[in-house]
Amino acid sequence: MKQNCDVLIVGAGPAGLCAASVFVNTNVQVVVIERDPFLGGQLLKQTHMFFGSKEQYAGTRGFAISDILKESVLQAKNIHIFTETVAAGYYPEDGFMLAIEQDQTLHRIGFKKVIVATGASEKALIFENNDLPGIFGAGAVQTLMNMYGVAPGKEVIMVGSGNIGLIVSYQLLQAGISVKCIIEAAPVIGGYFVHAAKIRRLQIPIYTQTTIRKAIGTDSLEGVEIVSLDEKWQSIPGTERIESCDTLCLAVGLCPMSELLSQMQCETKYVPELGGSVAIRNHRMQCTNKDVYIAGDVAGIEEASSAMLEGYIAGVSIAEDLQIATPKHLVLRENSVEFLKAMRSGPIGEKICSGLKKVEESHV
Amino acid sequence: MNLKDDNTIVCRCADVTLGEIKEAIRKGYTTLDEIKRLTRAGMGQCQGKTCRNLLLQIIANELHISPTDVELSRLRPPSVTIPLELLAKEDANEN
Amino acid sequence: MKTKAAVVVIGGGVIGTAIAYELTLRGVRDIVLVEKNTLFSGATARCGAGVRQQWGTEMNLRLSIGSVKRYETLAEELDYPHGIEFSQTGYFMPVYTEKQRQQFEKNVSLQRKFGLDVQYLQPEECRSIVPIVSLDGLLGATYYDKDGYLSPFHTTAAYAEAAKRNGVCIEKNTEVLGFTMEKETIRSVKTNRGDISCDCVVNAAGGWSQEIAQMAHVTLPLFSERHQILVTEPIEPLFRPMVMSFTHGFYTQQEPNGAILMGVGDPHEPKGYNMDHSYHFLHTVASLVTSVLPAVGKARVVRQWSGLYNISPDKAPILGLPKEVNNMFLAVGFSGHGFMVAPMVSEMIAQMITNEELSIPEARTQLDLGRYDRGERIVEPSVV
Amino acid sequence: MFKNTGCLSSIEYSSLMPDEDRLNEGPVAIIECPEHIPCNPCQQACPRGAIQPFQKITDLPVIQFDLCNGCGNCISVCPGLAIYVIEKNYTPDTSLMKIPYEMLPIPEKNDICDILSREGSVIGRGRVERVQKYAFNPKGRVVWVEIPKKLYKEARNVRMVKE
Amino acid sequence: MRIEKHPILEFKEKKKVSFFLDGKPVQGFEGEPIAVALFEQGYKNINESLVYHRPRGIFCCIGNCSSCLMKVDGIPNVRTCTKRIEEGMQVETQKREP
Repeated sequence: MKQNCDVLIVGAGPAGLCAASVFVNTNVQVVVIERDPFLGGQLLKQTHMFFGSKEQYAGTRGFAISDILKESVLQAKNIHIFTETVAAGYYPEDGFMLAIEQDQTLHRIGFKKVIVATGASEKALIFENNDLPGIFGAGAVQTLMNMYGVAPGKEVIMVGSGNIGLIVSYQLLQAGISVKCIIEAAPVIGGYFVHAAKIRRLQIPIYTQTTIRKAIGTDSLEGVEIVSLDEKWQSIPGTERIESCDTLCLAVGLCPMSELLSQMQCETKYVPELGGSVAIRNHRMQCTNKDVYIAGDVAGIEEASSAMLEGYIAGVSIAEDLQIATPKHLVLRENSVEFLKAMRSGPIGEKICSGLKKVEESHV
Repeated sequence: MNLKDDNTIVCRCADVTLGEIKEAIRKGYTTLDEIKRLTRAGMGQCQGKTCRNLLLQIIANELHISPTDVELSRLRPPSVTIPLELLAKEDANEN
Repeated sequence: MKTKAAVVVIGGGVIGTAIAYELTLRGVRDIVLVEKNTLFSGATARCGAGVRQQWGTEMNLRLSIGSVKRYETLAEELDYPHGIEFSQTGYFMPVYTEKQRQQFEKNVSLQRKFGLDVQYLQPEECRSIVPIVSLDGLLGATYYDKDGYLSPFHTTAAYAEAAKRNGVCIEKNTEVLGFTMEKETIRSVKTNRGDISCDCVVNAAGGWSQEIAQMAHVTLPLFSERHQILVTEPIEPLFRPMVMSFTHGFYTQQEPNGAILMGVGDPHEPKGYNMDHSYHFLHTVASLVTSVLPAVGKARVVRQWSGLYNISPDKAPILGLPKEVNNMFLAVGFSGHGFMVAPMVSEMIAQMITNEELSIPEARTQLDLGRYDRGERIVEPSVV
Repeated sequence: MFKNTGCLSSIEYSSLMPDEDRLNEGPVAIIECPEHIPCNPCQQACPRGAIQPFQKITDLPVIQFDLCNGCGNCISVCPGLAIYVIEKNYTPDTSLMKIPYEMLPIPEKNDICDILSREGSVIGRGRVERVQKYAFNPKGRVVWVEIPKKLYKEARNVRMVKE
Repeated sequence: MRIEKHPILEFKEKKKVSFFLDGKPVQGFEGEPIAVALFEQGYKNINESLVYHRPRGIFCCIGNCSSCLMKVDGIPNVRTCTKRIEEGMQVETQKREP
């Protein structure tokens, strides 16, 4: 099927939904494509309350935020949403985004402007037998457990003490699944103290300076061998020990899904602080291909609240390009820019800010 | 990262091991593209979504450089697989 | 980087690396190979990698037969333990028109004269070779089981590593910017990493060979043209040989791991250096290939890419010196089938440089650039 | 220190608590949120203005213990479950702890529970006094637990012992 | 194993759907992806790797990786962590050529 729209939004997570919400009550024809059967992206899998301010639904649980965000967008007649539809590629000569719905229907979607809000994928880790069944990405564990109500296993070891590792450990405990320990290669816990404290006071140990050497098992995971690391990140001989478990959950970071941006000839750069390859953009979230905007984790790994704010900024900037921006729109963007700045102002935002410096163009 | 065990699988689509990748780097094939072409790592069904980052890390580790200095390769479509019969069915000129 | 060499080879594809290696076999060791990108990054990396011997002219037959013979033992010769993955699973070339049938029969009798046991299959025999072929409109096919394909990457790496062991300096990320000339002679090659003075130059720059020649004020009658390929996910074995249809303009092959590779020529493709990907290609090749091999429709496309054909007026290579420059050896204009003739071509370029007799002596007068001025062409009836 | 262990040490958590005089006076909220997270619902939730206004959203919450009456509104809005209330002198022998609780089994009045420290060690037994629910946070509960008075500093969590 | 009770989430009772794994009848809930339903029924190992025939199961569960590819109603290489089950569906493990 071939169709044209004014604005194509790839991804209906927090960033994509907020971007789409800008076009509610306008005449702009918007198409949103989302690869999951549901809207809200990873928010839907989050049982915890979110940080931030009231405007970003702080204190609301992730799945509830996604309900709020999709509400306005679902009602709008000018916003057409295709779920279970994946962007397959951008074809510059043919002038459209190719998308595939449920593995059965191809859509060729022409557009004036596009917002890429594809989010992130999970990083993997190298260790012996890392491909045994029973070893999951943390996202997979969340999907199994919180979307489908299926326990990933009986006894879990978590690798990584960033926020995701901590949150998913807590979610496992909520689901009644035992978490044996969290291991962390660094000398300090990566995530927020408050998340770590929640699981520590549930008696879950966090072993820092510890890494996984190998997974053990024939058809599926039966245990792991872990080892302590010295200050140079080298294994300390004699500290190897075997822990039994049927599930290993890898929470070792996220990586922006920037394939489409590369296809659309947006200049990208590898920025470790932002999780991987991200597009160069200006403060309007516009890429070097001026028809392309980004928002959310694809622009650099951060929190859902920043994804939402970036979604508003990208949406309003396109509204401006299409010459339909209202004063209200501009206020929304101004506020979003201010909020973002404020959120990134503390010590936790330092890393993001130093990463952003490398990819933010100073000019429009 | 434990980089000692050469039998560790890095690209799970094509079962490419750490040893094969280190061998390619040792022979002077130090870009993602060269390693991909010689070892098939990242050429499989997921198109590097799982191993791309690992490859970057391994290259950086082996060459003692920062991952930011590893040359990135161009990512070709499609980003997801498409059955050929679907493409054949679709009329490219229909409006 | 060295500033002086006997020979500077321009181009790190299969042709350039093979020439460098062949030169070392003939005692020339003072060689610098410059490649603007990385090894096997241009047309070599993007080719379909098939090698066929079913050609319709003597010259192409001799080039390809000699090359296949060499490929059969090349990994051992180059001491490349991984191997070059040469797999002789044959080429199956279906026939759909009477005119084609006559041409193919003529080709087969010529091919048989060269000792190739090419079969002409009747429609009902075709399925014994390609069980999934559609019989719709099929009048027959030719099939030769010693054709096949091999890894362009490993082949190039094998040549490059052997050349290196024999003393060749390979300089990656080194782009040729121009030449210092003295009358009709190139004295040095200017690159982004410095100049290299030399006795002679080999132009094996693939899609960019006309631009390199122009730097020495030689205008080659060549142009570059995008050709696209896609590959599917591995699926169960469906067919063994390369299937190549002149009627449809496609070729397709299932690799040992089960992935199916396919490409198609586009008669409307403009000349130039565009290496983007198009949906038009995706749709076209999918329609054409599934019309001939319907079972392939289940396979999923995993990646598409494009590369440049470097096309000559008669779609045959141009080898040797141009009249304007006395030390730039051309190994250009392969028109999409350079990889399959690389062993013979590289051998002959090395022979030219070292003043030996050529393995195919007629190549000196039949494949030189001057043939176009003389109004002589290789008229190959069988190219995609 | 807490970045290595995920637990506040006794020095660290003691420094976040009011002095003994204030603890003896009546219920009071304690905020264990030491990291400048961009987050402010607690400040907005306090009906008495006991949590100092934020200059920036990344400010640390600072509670003025003399204005706090231990109502616990801030407990239920805190995304980090970082706030709890202690009423040291609940009875002559017991203290009352109000904590956020999101685990199974769901506590009910008079249920017996293990009392856990910041490290998750079982340090005693307690009794559920009340389970508070909030309309805006339907699944989140604030549980009031009566604990032995000697544990008023170490206690930080509970686990239900019922089936 | 199903999570029966959860302090925060509610898992509503859903319609059962029957389908086949290598000819054997199996069950899952409506709307569930194939791999999830199989995992819940105890089938962790549902695929084997291309070269070394290593056992593979769910890894990313969002259709990114290649761990859970199976043949579904005759179509090979279906990402079963996102493809939802349908009544009577024939799901087969893909044994690779030795």
